[in-house]
Amino acid sequence: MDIVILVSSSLCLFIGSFLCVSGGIGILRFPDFYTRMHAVGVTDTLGAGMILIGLMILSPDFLVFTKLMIVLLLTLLIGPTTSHVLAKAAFHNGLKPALNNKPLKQSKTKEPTH
Amino acid sequence: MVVAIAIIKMKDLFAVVMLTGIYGLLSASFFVAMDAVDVAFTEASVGAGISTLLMLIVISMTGRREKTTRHKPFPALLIVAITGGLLIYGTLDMPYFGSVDAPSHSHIAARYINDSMQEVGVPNIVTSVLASYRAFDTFGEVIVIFTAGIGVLALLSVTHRPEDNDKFSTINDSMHEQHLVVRIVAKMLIPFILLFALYVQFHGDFGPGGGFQAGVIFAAAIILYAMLFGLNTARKVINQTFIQLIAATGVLIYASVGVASLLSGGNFFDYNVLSNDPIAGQHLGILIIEWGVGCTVCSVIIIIFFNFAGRREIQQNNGSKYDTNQDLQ
Amino acid sequence: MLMGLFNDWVVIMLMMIGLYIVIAHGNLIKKIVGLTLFQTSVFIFYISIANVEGGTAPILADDITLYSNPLPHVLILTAIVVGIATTALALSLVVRIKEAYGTIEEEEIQRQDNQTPEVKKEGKQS
Amino acid sequence: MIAHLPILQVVIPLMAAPICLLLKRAQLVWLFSLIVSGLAFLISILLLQQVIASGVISYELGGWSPPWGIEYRIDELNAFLLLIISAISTIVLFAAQVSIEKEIPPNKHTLFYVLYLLSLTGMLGIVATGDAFNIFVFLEISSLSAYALIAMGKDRRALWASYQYLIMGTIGATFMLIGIGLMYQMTGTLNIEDLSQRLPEVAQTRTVFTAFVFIIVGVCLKLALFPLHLWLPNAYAYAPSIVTAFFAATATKVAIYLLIRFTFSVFGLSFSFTTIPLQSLFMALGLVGIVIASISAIYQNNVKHLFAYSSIAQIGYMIVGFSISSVTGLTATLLHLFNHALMKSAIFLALAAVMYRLGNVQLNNLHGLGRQMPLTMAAIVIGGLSLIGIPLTVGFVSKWYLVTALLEQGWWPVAVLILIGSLLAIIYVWRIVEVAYFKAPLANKVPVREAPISFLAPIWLLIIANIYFGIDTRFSVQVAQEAAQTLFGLTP
Amino acid sequence: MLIATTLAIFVAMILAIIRGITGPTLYDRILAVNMFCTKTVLLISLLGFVMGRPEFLDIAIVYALISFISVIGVLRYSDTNQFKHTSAHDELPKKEP
Repeated sequence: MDIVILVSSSLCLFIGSFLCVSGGIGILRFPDFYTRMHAVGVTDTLGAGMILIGLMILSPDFLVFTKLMIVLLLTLLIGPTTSHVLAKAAFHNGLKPALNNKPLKQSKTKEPTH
Repeated sequence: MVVAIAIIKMKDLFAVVMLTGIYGLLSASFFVAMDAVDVAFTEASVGAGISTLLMLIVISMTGRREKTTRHKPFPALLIVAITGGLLIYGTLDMPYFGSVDAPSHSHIAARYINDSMQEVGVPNIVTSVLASYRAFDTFGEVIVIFTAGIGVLALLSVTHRPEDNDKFSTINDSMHEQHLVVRIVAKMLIPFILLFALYVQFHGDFGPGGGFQAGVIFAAAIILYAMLFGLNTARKVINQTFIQLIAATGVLIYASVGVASLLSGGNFFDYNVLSNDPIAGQHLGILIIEWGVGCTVCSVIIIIFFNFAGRREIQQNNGSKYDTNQDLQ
Repeated sequence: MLMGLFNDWVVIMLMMIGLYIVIAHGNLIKKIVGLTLFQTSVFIFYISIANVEGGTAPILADDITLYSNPLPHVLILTAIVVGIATTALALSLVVRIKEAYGTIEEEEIQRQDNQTPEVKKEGKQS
Repeated sequence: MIAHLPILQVVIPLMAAPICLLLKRAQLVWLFSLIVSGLAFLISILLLQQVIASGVISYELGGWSPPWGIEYRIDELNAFLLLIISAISTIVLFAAQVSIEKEIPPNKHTLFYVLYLLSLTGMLGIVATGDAFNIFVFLEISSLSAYALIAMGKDRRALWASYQYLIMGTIGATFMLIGIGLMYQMTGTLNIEDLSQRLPEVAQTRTVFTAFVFIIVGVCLKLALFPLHLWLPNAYAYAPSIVTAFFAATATKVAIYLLIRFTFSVFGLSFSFTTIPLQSLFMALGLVGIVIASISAIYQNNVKHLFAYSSIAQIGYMIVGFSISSVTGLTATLLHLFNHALMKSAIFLALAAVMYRLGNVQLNNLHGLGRQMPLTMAAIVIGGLSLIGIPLTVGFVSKWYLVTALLEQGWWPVAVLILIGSLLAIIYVWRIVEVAYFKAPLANKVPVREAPISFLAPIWLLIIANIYFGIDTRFSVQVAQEAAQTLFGLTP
Repeated sequence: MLIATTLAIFVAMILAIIRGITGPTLYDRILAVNMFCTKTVLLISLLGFVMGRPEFLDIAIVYALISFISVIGVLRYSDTNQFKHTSAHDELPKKEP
């Protein structure tokens, strides 16, 4: 039984950490905001979920389990929401996706405020 | 470290503030790694949450760009080098990091760790030191935050006229139409946050948490509400006079514990005399003062936020800053 | 010795960066950020005083004997509150300064003060 | 209840502050805070009597014995300071109601009193406590309320001054925090009494040296000692006049108290004055401060600025007395503390009256004011004479002691420099006298009336105290001497 | 495994910080901060397990909440400022079709 717990949690943790790192690489390497956002939004939610599930399997008592559950629910709820709001706000404020090798638009930060 | 250096270089204040948020989070993680859970709790909510938020509001009022003015780096560097050098000189004789037998651990802290269970009866030593051994410091802390609330009120408060409110609310509503998803999620979250704040309030004796943290979380829920549903809607829920009342009451609750112990024959903040059994007295005293702390902190943070955000709205609506100025004087 | 004090030195570097920002930068908000940085570094310094090798968080449990020192934690809790109080007050001052001067750059404010001190006075009087 | 006096001293104004917020009506709040401040004054008198009669009072907060809990520890020095602060606060509050009418918008009057009481609390707390970290907390209470009070000034430069003060003050407080942390690390305690016993063991370490330097620099930032004084003139000049009167008389005194407390009680005499060249350093800074600040005072056109610079110079005198490190020198410092509080609060209150009638205190607007507001201007002149150190005023007494102390040590040149400082004081006071009495009123100006009685009463109370304590020096000298002797570890 | 995961999260955090510092647009920075917050939540949960006292998950919950609130705050107070400028000329027409 112990070995099952250990293996399954390790597996979850491994997948989670892999996703997190790939998300990190994604945020660094992708060319524009929307693709970065994609990288982070997807991997973050799933990665966090996996890690938390891995921890849940390890959790010694019920209270810890519940708290992890709460954290998981929060991440599931909050992650996509923030991504949504962020993308929407970025789009509304005129940040264009970089399509077809066009140079990256950086108009937003340079926009004069009057 | 890297973050800190980057903060120096950045001209865009907005980015600086974001980095400050990251710095707060980082230092909070460090606190967790150093076993200071209560501190991490507070730093997370304050350093990463509230203070970042306040800075953002201010930046949105004052403009984002830092002028490339001529700095005067040389004297500054000199001063910094002297202080830093002195500090490093001072560290040379310090007990090494993490050493068990440092004098700081052996003298008075030992009693807190060994005897607080018998004397105060609360498992979280930080709470027992905070609320019982050094209750007066905590009282001072409450007064400090109260002072800050009053100070902000004195500096920023504006008298509201009803016709202004109508004008603002129309603008606000149009602004929030589009954030439908967030609003729904927030509606689900806010009750949970409030509940969680209460949990933190009462759980402070056994785990990390306590009045201050609970107050901040509670205030955060209300701030969230105010941000998403407009300031005036939030103002209708919590009115300014009422919140000032709560802030003052919180301080008075705290003080009244002291006075009660004074009247029942002990020294100020001597909880042992509050009940027949000293431990029960301690429990009662800590419970009540934590409530006092929670009330004051929560209401003061709400006061601060409302005043900042309210000031901002007026600025935006008036267009010209000189109008506001005359309004205030 | 190097390892034993290394942590302190990093913290000191952080403090000094904060202090440098406060002294050298002219933007008022940047100064406040520097101040926060400075204070937070001092908090880190205190917390690392409290650390005990092999100890855990100071919440009593049955099977643990070595705890880190709770007293600095208490002090820092208080100090954090003081810090946020100061920040809030400073920021509200900045807002008022922006309204009164129209800028938040130190040099411009000083220039404005030096340019028209007497005229301003007379204006107030009448 | 007598046993609880030390805590009541601080807690009564403290609790009064939120109650004030609840009371709302400005009139009522004023009356209430006046009563509270008077009560604090009464308590401080009782405390002083008790201390003189029976020695040091120690009060354990929360019933925990000192190194574990927080202790209030009142000796002669504390009691003396408590008396000064609460007395000045009460007298200044008398005039507050009328004065703030013109300087602060009416919807903020209540907040003003709340902040005032908080500031008073903070100062009393700093003085009364016997715990190093508690000092920091109360220091922040008093300074936060001070920033807010200063920023309430009418001129927009008040905001800028307050901001500068905030930055400097926070850096100072953080320095103190670092120092306290280092001390804690070396000794494991925060209680001042306990610290003084445990520090000698580790006195030779570099850490303690650093801790000492940081605390002293932190205090000096608050104190506005000469090279770190830049925030003070503006803060005093643009704050609401009543606030200036209160702070000029008390805030720097509290900082001096901290300096004395840390050097004498915590680190101990031998450490402070032998390990470090503190003596000559402070002596030099004090003297340079006296001369430069007095010269700057001469060139000021705003009378509040003028007296703010003069405050810096007076701080220089206190520091010189302190750096002599003999009983007489310290007595002189403490005496000057008391006397300077009396004269500066009188002068700034009088200036508040001028401000009330005139709307500003520019020097060239004071033309002929000696005839229009004779009582107020007379008060300023007597206060000024006291600053110079004319016999029969309090200023003379403290300078006399200071020069005596210097001569005891055989430091002639320093004494001469101090006399030069007095000569400079004559010049700047003369400028006011000249304008107020020997120049005709400006043609286009509306004649002003004498200040209302609510100003004149407290002003003249202070002036009479000025003269009384200048003639009958028994009380102040006795207390100061006893406090100094206690600090040097001699039994009186 | 726990420690390996912790390290992986550290790496991800560092990458996020780099993006936060270099990030050309404001939204990149917000994204980085958001990601950083999530990672901190995970890190703290993990640290609780690594150090053997998993009671401290409360902190992780607070972090999750605070991260949400601060992102909303950031958007609210960076956004609306620009909304007012853009909405006047080009925002409204865009919405109509």
